[in-house]
Amino acid sequence: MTKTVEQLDRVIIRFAGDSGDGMQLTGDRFTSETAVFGNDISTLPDFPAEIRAPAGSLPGVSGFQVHFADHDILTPGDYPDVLVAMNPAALKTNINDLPKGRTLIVNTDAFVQRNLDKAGYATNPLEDGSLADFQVHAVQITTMTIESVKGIEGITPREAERAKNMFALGLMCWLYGRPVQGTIDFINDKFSKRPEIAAGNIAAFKAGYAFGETSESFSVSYEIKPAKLRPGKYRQINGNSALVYGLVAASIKSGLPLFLGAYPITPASSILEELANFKNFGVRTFQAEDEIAAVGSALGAAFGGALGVTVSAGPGIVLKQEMIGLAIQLELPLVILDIQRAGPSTGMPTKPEQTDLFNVMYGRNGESPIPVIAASTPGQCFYAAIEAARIALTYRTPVFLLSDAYLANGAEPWLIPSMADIPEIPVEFTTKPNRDDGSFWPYLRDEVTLARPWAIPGTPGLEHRIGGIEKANGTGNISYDPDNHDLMTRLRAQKVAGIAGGIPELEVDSCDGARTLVLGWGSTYGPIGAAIKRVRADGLAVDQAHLHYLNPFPRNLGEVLRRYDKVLVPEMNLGQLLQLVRSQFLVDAVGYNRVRGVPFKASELADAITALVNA
Amino acid sequence: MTKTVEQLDRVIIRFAGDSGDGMQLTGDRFTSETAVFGNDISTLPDFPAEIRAPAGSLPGVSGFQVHFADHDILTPGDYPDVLVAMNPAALKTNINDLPKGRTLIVNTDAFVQRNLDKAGYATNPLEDGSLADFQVHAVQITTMTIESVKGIEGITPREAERAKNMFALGLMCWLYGRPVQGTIDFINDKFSKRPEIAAGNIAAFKAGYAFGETSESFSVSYEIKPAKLRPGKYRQINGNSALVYGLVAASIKSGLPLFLGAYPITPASSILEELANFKNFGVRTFQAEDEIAAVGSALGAAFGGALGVTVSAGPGIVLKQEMIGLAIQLELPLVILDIQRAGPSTGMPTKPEQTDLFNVMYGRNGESPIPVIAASTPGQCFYAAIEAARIALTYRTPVFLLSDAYLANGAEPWLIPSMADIPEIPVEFTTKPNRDDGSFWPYLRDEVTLARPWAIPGTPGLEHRIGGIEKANGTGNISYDPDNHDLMTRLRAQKVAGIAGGIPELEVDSCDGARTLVLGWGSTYGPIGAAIKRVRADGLAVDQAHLHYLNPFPRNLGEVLRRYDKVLVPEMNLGQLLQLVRSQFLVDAVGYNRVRGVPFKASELADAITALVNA
Amino acid sequence: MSENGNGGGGLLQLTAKDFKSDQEVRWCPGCGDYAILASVQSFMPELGIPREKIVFVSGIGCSSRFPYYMQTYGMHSIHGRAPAIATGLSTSRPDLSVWVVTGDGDAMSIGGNHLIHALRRNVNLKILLFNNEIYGLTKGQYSPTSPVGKVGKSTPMGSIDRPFLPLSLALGAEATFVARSIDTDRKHLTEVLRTAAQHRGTALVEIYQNCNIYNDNAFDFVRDDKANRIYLEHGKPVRFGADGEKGVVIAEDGAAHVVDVATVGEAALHVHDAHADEPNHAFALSRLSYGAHGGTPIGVFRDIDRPSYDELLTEQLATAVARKGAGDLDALLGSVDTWDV
Amino acid sequence: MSENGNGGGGLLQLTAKDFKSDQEVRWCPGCGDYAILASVQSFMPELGIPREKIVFVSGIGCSSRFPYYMQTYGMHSIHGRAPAIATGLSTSRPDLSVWVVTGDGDAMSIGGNHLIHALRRNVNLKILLFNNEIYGLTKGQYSPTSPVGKVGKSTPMGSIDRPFLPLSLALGAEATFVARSIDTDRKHLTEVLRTAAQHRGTALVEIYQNCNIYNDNAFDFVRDDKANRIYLEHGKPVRFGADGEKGVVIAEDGAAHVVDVATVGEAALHVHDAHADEPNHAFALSRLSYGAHGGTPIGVFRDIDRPSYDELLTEQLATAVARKGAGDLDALLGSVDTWDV
Ligand SMILES: Cc1ncc(C[n+]2csc(CCOP(=O)(O)OP(=O)(O)O)c2C)c(N)n1
Ligand SMILES: Cc1ncc(C[n+]2csc(CCOP(=O)(O)OP(=O)(O)O)c2C)c(N)n1
Ligand code: SF4
Ligand code: SF4
Ligand SMILES: [Mg+2]
Ligand SMILES: [Mg+2]
Repeated sequence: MTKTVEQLDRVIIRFAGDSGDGMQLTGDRFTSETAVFGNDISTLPDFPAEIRAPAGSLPGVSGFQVHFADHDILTPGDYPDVLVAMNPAALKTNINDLPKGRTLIVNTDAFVQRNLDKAGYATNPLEDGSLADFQVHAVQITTMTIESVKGIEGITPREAERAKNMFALGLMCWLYGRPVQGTIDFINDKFSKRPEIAAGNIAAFKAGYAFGETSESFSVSYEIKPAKLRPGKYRQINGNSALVYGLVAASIKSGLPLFLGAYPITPASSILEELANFKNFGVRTFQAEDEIAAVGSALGAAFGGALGVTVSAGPGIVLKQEMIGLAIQLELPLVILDIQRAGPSTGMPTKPEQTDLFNVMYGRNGESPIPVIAASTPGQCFYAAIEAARIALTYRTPVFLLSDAYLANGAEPWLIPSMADIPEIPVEFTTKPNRDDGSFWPYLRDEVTLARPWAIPGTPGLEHRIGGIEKANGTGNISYDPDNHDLMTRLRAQKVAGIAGGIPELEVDSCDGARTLVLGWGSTYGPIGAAIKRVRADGLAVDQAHLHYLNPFPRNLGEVLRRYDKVLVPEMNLGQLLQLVRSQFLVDAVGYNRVRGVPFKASELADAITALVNA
Repeated sequence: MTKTVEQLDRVIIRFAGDSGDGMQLTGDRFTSETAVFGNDISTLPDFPAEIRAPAGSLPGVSGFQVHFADHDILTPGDYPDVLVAMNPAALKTNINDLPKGRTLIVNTDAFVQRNLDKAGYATNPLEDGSLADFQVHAVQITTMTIESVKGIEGITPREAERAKNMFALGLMCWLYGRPVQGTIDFINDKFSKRPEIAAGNIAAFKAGYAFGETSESFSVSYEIKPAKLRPGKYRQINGNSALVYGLVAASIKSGLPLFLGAYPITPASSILEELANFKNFGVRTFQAEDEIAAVGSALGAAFGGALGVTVSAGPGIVLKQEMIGLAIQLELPLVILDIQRAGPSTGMPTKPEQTDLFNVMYGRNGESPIPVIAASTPGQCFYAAIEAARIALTYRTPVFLLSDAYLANGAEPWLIPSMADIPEIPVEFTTKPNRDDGSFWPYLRDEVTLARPWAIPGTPGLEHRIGGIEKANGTGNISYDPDNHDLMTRLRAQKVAGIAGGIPELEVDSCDGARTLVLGWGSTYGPIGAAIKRVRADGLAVDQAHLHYLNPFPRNLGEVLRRYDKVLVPEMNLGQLLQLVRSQFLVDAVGYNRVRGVPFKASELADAITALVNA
Repeated sequence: MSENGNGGGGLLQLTAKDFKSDQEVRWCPGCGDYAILASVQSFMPELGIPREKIVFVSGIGCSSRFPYYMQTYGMHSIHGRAPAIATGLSTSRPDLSVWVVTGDGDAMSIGGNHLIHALRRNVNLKILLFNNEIYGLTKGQYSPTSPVGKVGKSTPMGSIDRPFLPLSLALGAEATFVARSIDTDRKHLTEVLRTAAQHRGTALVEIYQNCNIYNDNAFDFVRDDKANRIYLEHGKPVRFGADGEKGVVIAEDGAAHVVDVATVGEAALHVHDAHADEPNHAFALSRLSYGAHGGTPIGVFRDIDRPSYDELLTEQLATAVARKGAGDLDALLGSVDTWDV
Repeated sequence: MSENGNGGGGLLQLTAKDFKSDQEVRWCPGCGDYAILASVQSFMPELGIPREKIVFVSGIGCSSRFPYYMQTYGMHSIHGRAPAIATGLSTSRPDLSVWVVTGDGDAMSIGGNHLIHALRRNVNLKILLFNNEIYGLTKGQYSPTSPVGKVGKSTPMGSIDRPFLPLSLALGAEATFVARSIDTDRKHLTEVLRTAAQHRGTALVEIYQNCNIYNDNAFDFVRDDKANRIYLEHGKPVRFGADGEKGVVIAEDGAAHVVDVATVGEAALHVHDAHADEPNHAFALSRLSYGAHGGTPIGVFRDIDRPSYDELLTEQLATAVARKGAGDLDALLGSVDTWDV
C-alpha cells in the first residue's frame, strides 16, 4: 500500500492513559525525538496526585500533550489534533477537548466491560456511534504488542503487556515521521540490566511503527519541517531542571559553594533530587525533617558563606515564612524557590496556579520586604535562578523566585548557554574592620546597595552576633529605640526598592496604535504571547508586556501603564498582580482571572483581549 | 503648713524606674484608684522584653503612663505633666519627653555614682543644673521608705527597700487627691501569706502620702473632678482581659464550649493564662507544644463542635498559617486572635505595631480568603471577640481578630455589659441528611450565607470525611476538575465577601464642610480621635471614620471615600490598609506612616492632618 | 466479628462492610495499605462503638488517605499535624474514639514533635503508623526510618543518617503503649488493634507496610520469613523461629540478644512483661531488629495504665465547678473594683 | 586555662576574658545563666580553637541570649530552630566549632523535632540545653520538663502532662552523646563541656539551671543537697552520698535503683560504661531522677563513636569527584540529546 505524505506546519498530540500505562514516558520520548528533529516544541504533562489510582478509574488518568511546529510556538496548544486514548477512562476525561473532525486513536483492547464500567460508560463508545464526529482509528494495541514480543525469552505476560505504550509511540513516530534511533538507544540504556525487557520494548516500538506503515487504517502520514530558531546548539529542557542548572551556574559564577536545604513536595521535589547528583560540583543537598529546618539549614549555610537555597511549594513555603522573616532581619542572602501549585491548603498538588504572589510578598509578620522575581518559560528558569542569586548576594537579602507546576514539568527547546557567556556574580566577604577606630559594625551599609557587610565565621577579628530582635543601624546591637526602628524599617524597604536601579526596564512588545496593554507575569507568558499573535492576526492593535520582576517593579512600569487606555492583567489567580498595580499606580487595570489549575488557552485569552478592546 | 488645692481638668503622669522597682504595679494601682474615683483614664505600660535587665541599666527601665481627666479622653497622652523617676536610668530615658516647666519627682537616693555611671551620666543631673527647666522635687524615697518600715518584725532590709514604689504611690495619691483604701486592701490581699510584708508596704504607702501632706516641697495639691461618662456601672479593663471575657461571652451566647489552643508569646500570653481560670465555665485551655499544634488542636476541637480559638502574635501567627489554610478548605469555624507586636522576625516583642494586616490577609498559599476584624480600644476588644465568634460560627470560616500590644496592656474605664443584653449567637448543628435521597452532602451550602453544614462527630448517619484537597462543591468528594476548582475558589471568596451584608455600614464622624477624611483602623482610634478634636478646635473641618471590619470592608466604604477630596490613612506600618483601599477604590488616599513601636501621639497626627488639609 | 463483648458490641450488629465508605480506594495495586484497611474495617465492629462516635484523622501521604475509606467521621489534614488536631478533638470530646493514621514521613519527619508530645501527654488517641521506610506519595525519597545507605530519589549515593526506631523514640518520649505489627498478618494486627483500643491514653502502633512501588520488599525478612517474627506475649518467655528454637535474653549490657534456646536453656530467656512500670525492657526489645534484619519482635511492647489527658482535664473542670460554682460572667465582671456613673 | 593541650591550645594564649563580648549581660540578678556563661567563657580557651572559628547559635528564651555575650560569631535566631540553622552551618562548614544554646521550652517544646533529628543524624554540634523547667522569657508558664502538678501562669490548677526527660528522649532518638550537669557546679560542668567538645557529632548537654524568678529552687534537691549528686564516671561503680554510702544497681526490671552499698556490697553496683554500644544502661540511668528528687546522675551518660553527618557528606562529595571528575557544567548541559539549528 502506498501512502501519501502531507505537509503540516504544526500538530498537537495528546497521549492519555492509565497512570500505570507509562504515558509520561511516551510523551517524553516523542518530545525528545521531535526536539532532536528540530521542531519547536512545548509540552504539558498532566498527572494525578495519587501515585497510582485504581487501574482504569477516572482519577487515575494521566495525560501528556505535546505541541510541535515548523515555527516558533509558545504553548502546548489549546486543543489536541490527535488524541491517543489507551483506555475508556482516558477517552472519557479527554474527548471533550478534542475538536470535531480531529483524529482519535484508541486501544480497543482496553474497551472491555470492566473498564467501561469504571469509566462510567453505559454503552461502548466505540460502538454506540458517539464518536462519529471524529476520525477514529481503532487499534488493538495490547494484542499487537503482546504479539510483537512473543519469542523473547524471560518476559512475563505482564511485562509484555506493559510495553504497549511503546507500540503507541512507534505508531505516532511513523505517523509524524519522527526519527527512531534515539528511542531505541534510550530503551537499551534504561533497561540495560534487563536486556530482555529492552528487547521487548524495542520490538513493540518497531511493531507500532510497522503497523502505521502497513495498516490500511492510516493512509496518510505527515511531515513537519524543522523550525527556524535562533542558530545554535539546542536541547530540551523543563523548568525544574533549568532551575537546577541555573543554581549551579550561580554557584560557579559567584564562587560560593551551593547548599540546598529542602523537604520533598510536589511539584518541587525534583529540584532536590536533581541537585543531589551535583556532588562533584561541591553541591551539598540536605533533605531536612521539614520545611522549617530546610530553610533554616540554608540560612545557617548562608551565615557560613554558602549560596544558601531552599525550594518548596505552597504549603511548605508558608511554613518557611517565619525563618524568612529572620533572614530579612539578619540581611543575609538566601534564594527561595516557590514552585506554585493549586491551593488553598493541599489543593491540587500537581496543578499550576499563580496564587502565591501575595503569600511570598506578605506572608510574614511585621514590615518584611523581599524581592520577588518570576520565571516565564521552562528555559528562562535557568536565567531566573541566576538572577535570584545575583540579587540575594548583591543586596544581602532573601529573594523569592516563583515558578509553577506548568513550568516545572513543561518542556521546550533550549539554546544551550555557554558558561563563559554568563557574567560573574562578584561577592566580597568583609575581612577587615570597617570603622576608623578598628572596630567592625555588621550593619554599616554600602552606600549604593544599602547591603550590610558579609563577614563569615572564620574571619579573625570580625566576630559579631546577629539576631532577630531589632537592631541599631550600624552597630547591629539590640535596640528598642523608636526612631531607630522606624529607620531600619525604612532602610530594609529602601534596600529592596533600590534593586529597581539595577534591573532592566520593562520592554513592551508594541504595535502601531495600540491603546490596550496586556500585562502578564510568570508562566502565562506563552499563552498570552500566542493570544496576542492571534488578535493581531485578526487586525487588533494590542501591546504586550511581561513582568519578570514583581518586587520591586521595573522603574518604568508606571509610565508604561499610563500610556494605555486599557490594561488587561491575565492571571491564574483572583487578581494579585492586578491589586498591586492598581494600588501603586492608580490605573484602572482589569483582570482576566481563572483558577482552574490548568494553563490558559490562547483562545480564551484572545477572546478576553478582543472583548476588552471592543468594550 | 497649709496647702492649696488647685483644680485641673486632666493630668498625665509617668512612673519610670528599674524593671525591679515595681513600676507596672504602681501604675496599675494609681490607675485603679483613679478609675474608681470616677475620672476617665487611659494608660500606656511600656516595659522591656528582658525579664529583668541589669539593675540600673538603660535597657532595664520600665515605665507606665496614665492619663486621667474630668472628661472623655482617648489616649494615654502625648507628653507627661509629671515624671516620677526612680533612678538615673529612668530619668535619662524619659526626661526628653517631659515638656519644660513640668513636674519632675526623683528618688535622690538612687543617684549614686554607680547608677549614674550605668545610665551614662558624666555628672549628677540633680546637681549640674541640667534640670533647671523643670519643677524638680528631690525626694529621698528609699531612705524614707526604710525609715517608715522600721519596727515591723520579719522584714529584711531588701524587702524594706523594695516597698519604695508604695511610697511613691502614696505621694502621688496625696498630690492628686486619690482614695487610698483600695490600695490598702489590695496590699493586704496580695501579701495575705506574709502579713509583715503587707504591713511594710502599707506603712511605706502611708508615709508617702504623709510626706506630701507635710513636706515643704509640695505646696499645692490637685483635684480632678470625676468625668461625666455614660451612666452605668464601670470597671477598668485592658484589651487582653476584654478579649477573654468576650470569648467566654461568645461561648455562653452560642452554647458551645470554648476550647483554646495556644502557645505562650508576648503580648498574647495573658489570654491563655486568664482563660485557664475559666474552667468552671467549661473552658478548656491547652498549652500546646508550638503554635502549629495550638491552632491544630483548636481546629480539631471545632471539628468536634466546640468554639475553637487560638491566639498568638506575629511569629506565631506565621506558623499557624498552613493550618488556617486547611481551616479555609474545611470551612470550619475558628477564631484566631493576633495581638500584633513590632516586627519583622522577633522585632520588639513588647511594642505595638499594625504590620500584620497583610500577613493575616494573605499569608497562605492559594486563594485563601479570610474575614479580618480589628479592635479599636481596650474595652471594645470584648465586642470584637464576640463579633469574631459570630462571623466564624455563622459563616463556618476561620476569622482573624487583630489587636496589638498597646490595646493588650492599655486600660480604660469600661461600662460593664450585662450578659442579658448581648444577643444570642444561633448555631445549629446539622443532624439530618440534607438531600432528598436521604444522603448527606457536607458541602451543600446555605443559600444566603454560603455556609456549609456543620455535622459533628456523634451525629448518627452523617458520617463524612473532609480534607485539604480540593473538593467537589456539594458532595465534598476529592475533585481535580478544573471548573469545580474555579467555582470553589470563587465560592470561598464570595462567602467571605458576603459577610459585608451582615455588618453595619461605616459611620462617619462628620462636621460641616469637611473635604478631608481621616480613615483609621485598630488601636489608632484613640490618637486619631484626639487629633481630630484638636484640629477641629483649631477650626479645621475634617471628618473621621474608623474601620472595625477589614475584610470584607463595610459595603459603603467606597461611597464614603469618594465623597472627599483628600483621604488620610494613618497607620503604624508602611501603608497596608492604604494599599487595600487604593487598589479597591482607586482613590488617591495618602498615608501617615510611622513604625516606631509606640502609639501615635495626638499632636503628630494633628500636624499631619493639618498639613494635608492645607496642602 | 461483633460477637466480641468489648464495649457493648453485643448491641451493635455492625460488620466490616458497614465501615467501608463509598469512595474508590486509590492506592497502587499491591500496596500494603489495602491489607491494613481490610484489617481495620473488619476489626471495627468489635469495638462496639457506633460509627458516628469514631473519628479517623490523618496527615498527608499515601497512608493518610485512609480516612476517606472508612465510613466514620474523618479528616485528611495536613502533613505531620494529625496528632495535634486529634489532640484538640479528643480533649474536647472525651466521648469519641479518635484514631490517627500516619506514615513514617508524616509522623517521624515533619510531625515528630507532635507525635512525641501526644505520647508524653497520654492523649486518648490510637495512632497507626504505617511504616514503609519511604516517602510514597512524593515518589520515593528516603524517610527518617530508611536504613543507612538507602538509595532513594534524593539520595543517589545512599542516605547517611541513622534512622529512628519509632518505638524506641516513643519509649524515650514516655509512651504508655507501644506496639508493632505487620500489614499482612491480619490475625496479629487485629489482636494488636484490640489491645490498643482498650488502652487508656495514647497507643502507638507501628505497622510494617510494604510499598511495592518505591520500596518493595523492605520487610521481607519478617514479612516473608515468618521464622523471624518474634511474637511478644505478656508473661511468656520470648521465643521464636520455625520451631521456637530461638529466644531472646536481656544480656549484661542491658540489650536484647537473640540466642539458641538449646544452648542457654528456656529459663534464661527474657519473660515479656508488657505492663512493667519501667520501660527499660521494652526499650531493649524495641532495638532488637536494628539493621540486623533478623528476628524482629512484634506485638505489644508496653502497655501501662496512666490517666489520659482528657480525663485529667475533665476532672479539673469538675473540680473548678465544685470549688467556684458554675461560671457566671455577670458576677465575674463585677467582681473587681467598680464604680457607678 | 590554656595550658591544656587539647586541640593545640598551646599556641593560642586566650583567656576567659577574650571570650567576653562588649554587650551588657541582661539576665535577672541571681539567674543560673550567669554561672553557665562564666563556666563556658573560662572553658573556651582550652578548646585551643581561635575565636573566629567558633559559632554560638541559639533560639529564643532567656537562655538563648547567650550568644550575645560570647566574643565569637553568633546568631540569636528564632524559637526552637537553632539546631536546624546550626545543622546547615555545620554541614557546610566542617572547619567550624558550632555550639547551640537552648532552653527547655526552646528545645523540648517548639523545637523538639529539630533536636531529635540533629541527634539521630549526629551532626557536628554541641547542644547546651539550659533546663530550668519553666518558660523564663515569657514569664512563667510551665514547660515540657516541668513536673506534673506544676502551678504556673497557664496552669493555675497544676499541669497534667507528664514531662519529658530530655536525656531519655535523646537516647530514644539515637543520640551518640548525652550528658547532664548543674549550673553552679563549675568544675563538673567544665569537665562535661570538655568531653562534649571532643565528641564526634552531636553532643547534648542538659544543664540544670535555676530560674530564681519563676521557678526558684527547682533543683535544690541536687544543687543544694550535694549528697544527691551521682557523679557518673566511666569504668567506675556508680556510688554517691556524703560518704559514698549509696550506690546504683541495674535491677531485674532493667531499671536503675538506688541501694545502700553496705547492704548489697560494692560488687553488686552498676559499673558505668559511657562507651557501651547499646544505650540501654544509659537509658536506665537517665530515668533515675524521675520525680524522686533524690539521687540524680550527672556526668556523661553516653559517648560513643560514630561518624558525623558532615564527615559522611564531605566523603560523598569527594567520592563523586573521584568518580565523575570535578563538575563541568558546559559538558553536563550538552550531555543529553542535542541538535543544532
Ligand atoms: C507541608 C508539606 N510538606 C511536604 C508535603 C509533601 N508530602 C506529602 S506526603 C509526604 C511524605 C509521605 O511519606 P509518608 O508519611 O511516609 O507516607 P507514605 O506516602 O509513605 O504513606 C510529603 C513529603 C506536604 N504535602 N506538605
Ligand atoms: C514562634 C514563637 N513562639 C513563641 C515565642 C515566645 N517565647 C519566647 S521564649 C519562649 C519560651 C522560653 O522558654 P525556654 O526555652 O525554656 O527558655 P528560658 O527563657 O526558660 O531560658 C517562648 C514561648 C516566640 N518568641 N516565638
Ligand atoms: S506509592 Fe507505595 S505506599 Fe503509596 S500507594 Fe503506591 S505502593 Fe502504596
Ligand atoms: S526569668 Fe529566670 S531564666 Fe530568665 S533571666 Fe530571669 S532568672 Fe534567668
Ligand atoms: Mg512512608
Ligand atoms: Mg526554660
